[in-house]
Amino acid sequence: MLRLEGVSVSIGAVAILRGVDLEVSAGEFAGLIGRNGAGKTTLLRTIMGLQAPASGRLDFESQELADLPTYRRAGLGIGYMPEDRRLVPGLSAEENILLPAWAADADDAKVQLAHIYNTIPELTTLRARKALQLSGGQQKLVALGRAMMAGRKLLLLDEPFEGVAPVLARRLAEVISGLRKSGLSVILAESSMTHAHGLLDRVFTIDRGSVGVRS
Amino acid sequence: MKAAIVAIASLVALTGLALLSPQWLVFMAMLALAKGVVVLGLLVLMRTGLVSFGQGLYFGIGAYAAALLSHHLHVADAAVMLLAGAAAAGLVAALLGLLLARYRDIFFAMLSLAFSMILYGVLVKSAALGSTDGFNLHARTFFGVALASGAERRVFLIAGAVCAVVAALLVHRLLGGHWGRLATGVRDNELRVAYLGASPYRVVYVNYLIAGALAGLGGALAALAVGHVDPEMTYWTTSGEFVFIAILGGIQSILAPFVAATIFEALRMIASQYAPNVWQMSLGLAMLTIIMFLPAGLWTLAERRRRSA
Amino acid sequence: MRAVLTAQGLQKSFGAVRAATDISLTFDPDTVVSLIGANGAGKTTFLNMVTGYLRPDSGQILFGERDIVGLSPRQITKLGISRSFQIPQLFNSLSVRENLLLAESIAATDNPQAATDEALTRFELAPYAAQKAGLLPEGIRKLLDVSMALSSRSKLLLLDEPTSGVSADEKFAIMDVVMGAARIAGVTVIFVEHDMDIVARFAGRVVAFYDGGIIADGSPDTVLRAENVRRYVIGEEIPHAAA
Amino acid sequence: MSSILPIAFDGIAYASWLFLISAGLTLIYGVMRILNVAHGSLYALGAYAACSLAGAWLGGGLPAAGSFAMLLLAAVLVGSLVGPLIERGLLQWMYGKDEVVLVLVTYAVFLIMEDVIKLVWGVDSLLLPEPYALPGNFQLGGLPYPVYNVVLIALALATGLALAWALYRTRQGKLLLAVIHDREMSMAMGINVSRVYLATFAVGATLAALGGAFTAPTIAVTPGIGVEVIVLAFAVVVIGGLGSLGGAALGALLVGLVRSATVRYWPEAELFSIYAVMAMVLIARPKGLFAAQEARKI
Amino acid sequence: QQPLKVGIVTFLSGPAAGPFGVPARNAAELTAESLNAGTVPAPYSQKGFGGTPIELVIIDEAGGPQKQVAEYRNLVPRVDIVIGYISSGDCLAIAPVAEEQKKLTVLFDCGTPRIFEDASYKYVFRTGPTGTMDNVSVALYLVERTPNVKSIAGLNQNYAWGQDSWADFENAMKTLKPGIEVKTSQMPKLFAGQFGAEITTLLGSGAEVIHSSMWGGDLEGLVLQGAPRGLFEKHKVVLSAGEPAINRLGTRIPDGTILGARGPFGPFAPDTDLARWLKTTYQDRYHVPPNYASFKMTQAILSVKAAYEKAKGSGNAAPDQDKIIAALENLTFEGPGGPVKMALGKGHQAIMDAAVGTTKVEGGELKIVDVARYSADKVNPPDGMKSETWIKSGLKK
Ligand SMILES: Nc1ncnc2c1ncn2[C@@H]1O[C@H](COP(=O)(O)OP(=O)(O)OP(=O)(O)O)[C@@H](O)[C@H]1O
Ligand SMILES: Nc1ncnc2c1ncn2[C@@H]1O[C@H](COP(=O)(O)OP(=O)(O)OP(=O)(O)O)[C@@H](O)[C@H]1O
Ligand SMILES: [Mg+2]
Ligand SMILES: [Mg+2]
Repeated sequence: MLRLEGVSVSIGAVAILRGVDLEVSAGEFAGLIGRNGAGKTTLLRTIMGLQAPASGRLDFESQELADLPTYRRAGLGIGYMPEDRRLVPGLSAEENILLPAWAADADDAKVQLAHIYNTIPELTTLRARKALQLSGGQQKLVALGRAMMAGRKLLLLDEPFEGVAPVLARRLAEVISGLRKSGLSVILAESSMTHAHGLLDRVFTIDRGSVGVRS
Repeated sequence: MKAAIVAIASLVALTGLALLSPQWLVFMAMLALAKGVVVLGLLVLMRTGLVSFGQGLYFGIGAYAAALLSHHLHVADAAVMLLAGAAAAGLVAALLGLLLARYRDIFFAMLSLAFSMILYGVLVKSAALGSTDGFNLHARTFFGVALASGAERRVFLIAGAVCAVVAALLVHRLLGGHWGRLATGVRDNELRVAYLGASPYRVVYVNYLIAGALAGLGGALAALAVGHVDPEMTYWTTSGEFVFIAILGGIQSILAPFVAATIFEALRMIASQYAPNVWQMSLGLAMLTIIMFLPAGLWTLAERRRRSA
Repeated sequence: MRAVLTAQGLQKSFGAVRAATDISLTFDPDTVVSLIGANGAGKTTFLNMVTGYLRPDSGQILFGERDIVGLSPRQITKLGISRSFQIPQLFNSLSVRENLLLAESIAATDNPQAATDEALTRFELAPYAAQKAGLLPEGIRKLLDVSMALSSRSKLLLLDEPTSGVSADEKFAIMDVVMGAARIAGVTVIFVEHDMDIVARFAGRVVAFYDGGIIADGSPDTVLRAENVRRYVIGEEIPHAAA
Repeated sequence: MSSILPIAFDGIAYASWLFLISAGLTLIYGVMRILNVAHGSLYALGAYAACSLAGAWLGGGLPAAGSFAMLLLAAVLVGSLVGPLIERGLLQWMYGKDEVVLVLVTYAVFLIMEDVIKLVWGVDSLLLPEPYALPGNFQLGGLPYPVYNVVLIALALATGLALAWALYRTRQGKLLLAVIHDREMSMAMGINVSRVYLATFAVGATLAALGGAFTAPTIAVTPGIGVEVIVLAFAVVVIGGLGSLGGAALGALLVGLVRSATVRYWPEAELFSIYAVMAMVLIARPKGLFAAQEARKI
Repeated sequence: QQPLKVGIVTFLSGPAAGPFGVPARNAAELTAESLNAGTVPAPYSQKGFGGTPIELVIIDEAGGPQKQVAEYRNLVPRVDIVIGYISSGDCLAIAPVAEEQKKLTVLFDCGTPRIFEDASYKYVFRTGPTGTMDNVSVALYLVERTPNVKSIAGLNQNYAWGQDSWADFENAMKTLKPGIEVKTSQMPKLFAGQFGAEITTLLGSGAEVIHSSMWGGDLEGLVLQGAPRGLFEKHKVVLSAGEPAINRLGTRIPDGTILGARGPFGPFAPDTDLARWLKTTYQDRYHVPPNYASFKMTQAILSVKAAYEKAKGSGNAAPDQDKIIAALENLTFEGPGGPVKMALGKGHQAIMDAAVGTTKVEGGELKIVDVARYSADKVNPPDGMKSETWIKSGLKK
């Protein structure tokens, strides 16, 4: 489904990603594990189109991503949850979740919203609150919900468990593993396997911009 | 050390210019220097992330202070005028700064603009000061030494050069050290500055004061150069011009304001001489070109040269 | 022994949300206390009130003998309380070194340069020293944030999730560094944490928050095993879906 | 007592004019973070285009009432041609630069447009008095008032309500909020940010031109009419709170009323009135009447 | 033959370009060409200046005094004579620089009397009358026409020109009609363009007469906004510098408006060969009549020509600057508006007759009727006396 071949990214003169090869097939849960500064965020941003690759190929469902502007990638069903949450503070939690649907003018927004509330019941109590009031962890939940709204096919989750209380982290793991049913693919960036244990079909390791495979 | 060499070189060059070049060039250099000094102050302020659209207030105060000394109190000494200009502006900045240091972003910019426009209004209303027509001033001595007719502006240029170089050196030292980092800190994240135990308010206040005093000095220099003051000096378009020069130069270097002011004046002169009917358009196009190709200001030119050298 | 920090009956609401309902806590000198709790339980709010960022609706906060309610964050910092942040608060356009240097200089350290160099090594930030803070990876930002909090040589150190976002294999190392520094200087440390291994390892006392109130307070052993805490904070063990 | 009505009416009429020009400015600033100095040129361009179009219409002997449609058409034409030209041709390459640099860019555009206007229309004033005189006068407190001002007030009201509806009652408005807050994340959510910017700038430009077009019949359209407008509009926007439409409306009303009262009771102070209002509002509320909500930082 | 270079400074952009700057520039170009061709009527029929052709260097006056001083300094080395300046602020700032640069500089339009009342210059001349007489003459006219006038009000732009004009008018009226009541003095911002609230206040003020020294877009705006609301019917409106608006507004200026032209210019010009030449050639070339700014520019150029030729005498050598200056001092010469005497400011400041009239639309055209002329010394102070003192002390000789 998603295929990266020899993707390299540099910022200024610094090489951040070096010839990354990576493949995730439909319904597969892939982990991207690496230390701080290894390049996890950069890789996810590159897939999302927020960072331009210097070289290499990116394919999504055998469609070349390179010349597809970022906003069109969301339209392909790719959802992104950034590590630093980035909600729209003036909007309610629910509106934040709905934004991608509105942007795509999707007609099944209601259905998908109900599905999201179903999978993450904690969101139901937050739905009417302004994002700017939520605690750090609550914001993470909303950001996950929002990513699910756009990500009907592929979810890019950047450190979803960081800053989340253990009770919620477990729930999140449950939620994510529950997504399997809907046939989603997931790329999950984490610094360790602590929370991701048993969740992943395949694990990629990333170190100083180079990606390797760990079975 | 390097700064000192640049300073001495600039002084020598400017003195040479003052002594040898034709009158019109002396005048232009002096005007550029005056504006450069104002923009230098703006640079100090911009380090804290604040842009004042009201430096015309202090530019005007400096100019009027100098002019009033000459016109109403008959103190016609250029050195005294320069000092009075900077001091008067500094004093007002010390007062207004108490209020303005609380403001940020566009609100700071617009409130400072409001104050400058209020002074503009007062000047326009003062028939005794010539309203919008302003009035003329004459400096006849410098440190008590009588000036030969025709040589005044050459002397002023040297005096201006000394003021500017000293001011630039002081600012360079100030911003190069802890205070410069602190100001950047205020710009980046005030909350963290407060949580480290320093006062963002104080940083802004002090920088505002410096900017005000420098603008006053620039105003007095300009008044000496032009020989005339009028409320236009406090008008927002004047303040705007300073901001534009600042951005044109970029905020990386202490020399940038002077280089940018010179280029701005020269551009305007060339445009109005050779394209009197479309000088605004020419100026606008030149500015766009600079922004397009030298994104971090004119100073990038120098930087590029240095890197390739 | 006189308490370093005493909070008495703190209340704070945001509209209908009650972020602190009658919080009373006392912290003794030279202790290491961990605050745990569900997301949105009120941990950060508590730190915000102590540091003057938020003013409690009611209640009292004493730092030593002194009532600090109503003081500004800066004044409280000057009294000797420093903190790090859940979301790193950095000077984005300054380099890592300059960030630290600024912190050390404000703290009026004798030799800020040397102190900066030391901090760079201690937190393994040296490789990033010249990089602008705004361009750092998230985990490194966190490290820098924590290391800046430590520059103040304060009597009370508040850390909001110091290890979240930091690579798993470095979390312990960081806490070791922090604790080491704290022990030498005789600092009281209060840290918010979601990683129970870290809590168990470093905290001498654990306070569990839930829904604006305190549901458990005591030694790590007792608190982490408490029924409430297991239910609301840690979550019951759920068997992993067999992979 | 008898003077309250006239003061209020003059104040509201002036406020309507102010609102028309500030609404576009606050919109563009709110969404794109550009303090658009060229707003003044767009205002002037609207006025000039209105003179040309309505002048041609009237010169062709067509019914005078149709000149109102020409005013509208002029605004729309300027907004949809010049607005996108500036945005696509210039501004789109500048996003991400510092706010003050963008001010400089728009200032350069302003300078260029000043001369363009001069080259196209010359330096002589243009007059378009017919639409102003056409609807006649009505009496208020014993004094004659132009009905045209009522048209202006109605236009401002309609524009304000339409904008408010678009911004606060539609999904597009919420999407706009996302773009305002986080450009990058908006793209990742599937919002075509570049199109949003284009549309915003075009709408803002249309509003500026609308202000100019409907002012044209009351004034002599001369070079430089755009200069004064800029600071007035900035002042209103800042008084109201940046990016706030309601703020711009209230700010305009405040300035308009204070100005007309000043003219009546203390004419010498007219020059200061707007700045005094701005200073006073900011001293009381450092971020304007309606400050934007800020995200929780820690 | 090396032409004489004449620097011309006038507004080419901004709000003053339309009413003054460009008509003045047009007149300068027209006059220079005609002079070089030798087609100007006597006594100016000799080609160029004393046979030497002239060449113009034109720059824009926009940008404020500071910029003008810089421009002036740049201009000086490039030209032999400078003629220019509409704004009083620019004139004030330029005069001492001209003195320092020792360059003959002829101010052609600016109105403030302060230039030669507060200082004296060798190299600076002004060949147009000061603003004083504009307002003294309209006051005289007003009192002659309506001897029972009891109250006045003002609407003037809030800057030096507007304030001075109002002060002169107010003082002259107080001198002429002691006890006259001033109902209100409105001072809208320069270039405000919109005067809704001001007009309301004036309409409600009950003043019999409204004085305005507005010009350009502001003046046109005032007429456009005031006329439909009956401002001109309810009050006698005096436009002390209203003449240039005729070309723009035409019949839109309501009947009965009292109009001045800052001297006997435009429609007030005497019926001389010179005036007729200017009017017809200008009209032919630019398709509008010359306004007072055009007249004053031509007048300034001709003054220098007169002085140049007087200094040159019958000799062949070009006169040096000092000789031209000596010739220009106290010169009496014929301008397109009639005789001009360099009578004030030690022979550096011109005085002229004043003319005032009333508008009337006849046969679809705007006419100036009931024109009154005032001799130069009746509307100008004697040399050495300040205008303000003169007006306040009874307008006596
Ligand atoms: N804009 C930038 N300019 C320069 N360097 C950058 C920039 N963005 C990222 N980097 C560098 O790229 C490398 C990878 O960063 P990235 O944020 O992808 O790491 P990460 O694996 O997500 O780390 P973390 O776990 O801390 O979030 C880091 O060394 C970082 O300093
Ligand atoms: N400034 C604020 N405005 C409105 N509500 C707030 C504000 N600050 C905190 N809250 C609310 O107060 C509650 C407590 O928030 P707090 O940030 O203290 O939680 P926390 O325990 O730190 O959670 P986390 O572990 O997720 O950071 C939350 O429900 C939050 O939404
Ligand atoms: Mg990352
Ligand atoms: Mg928290």
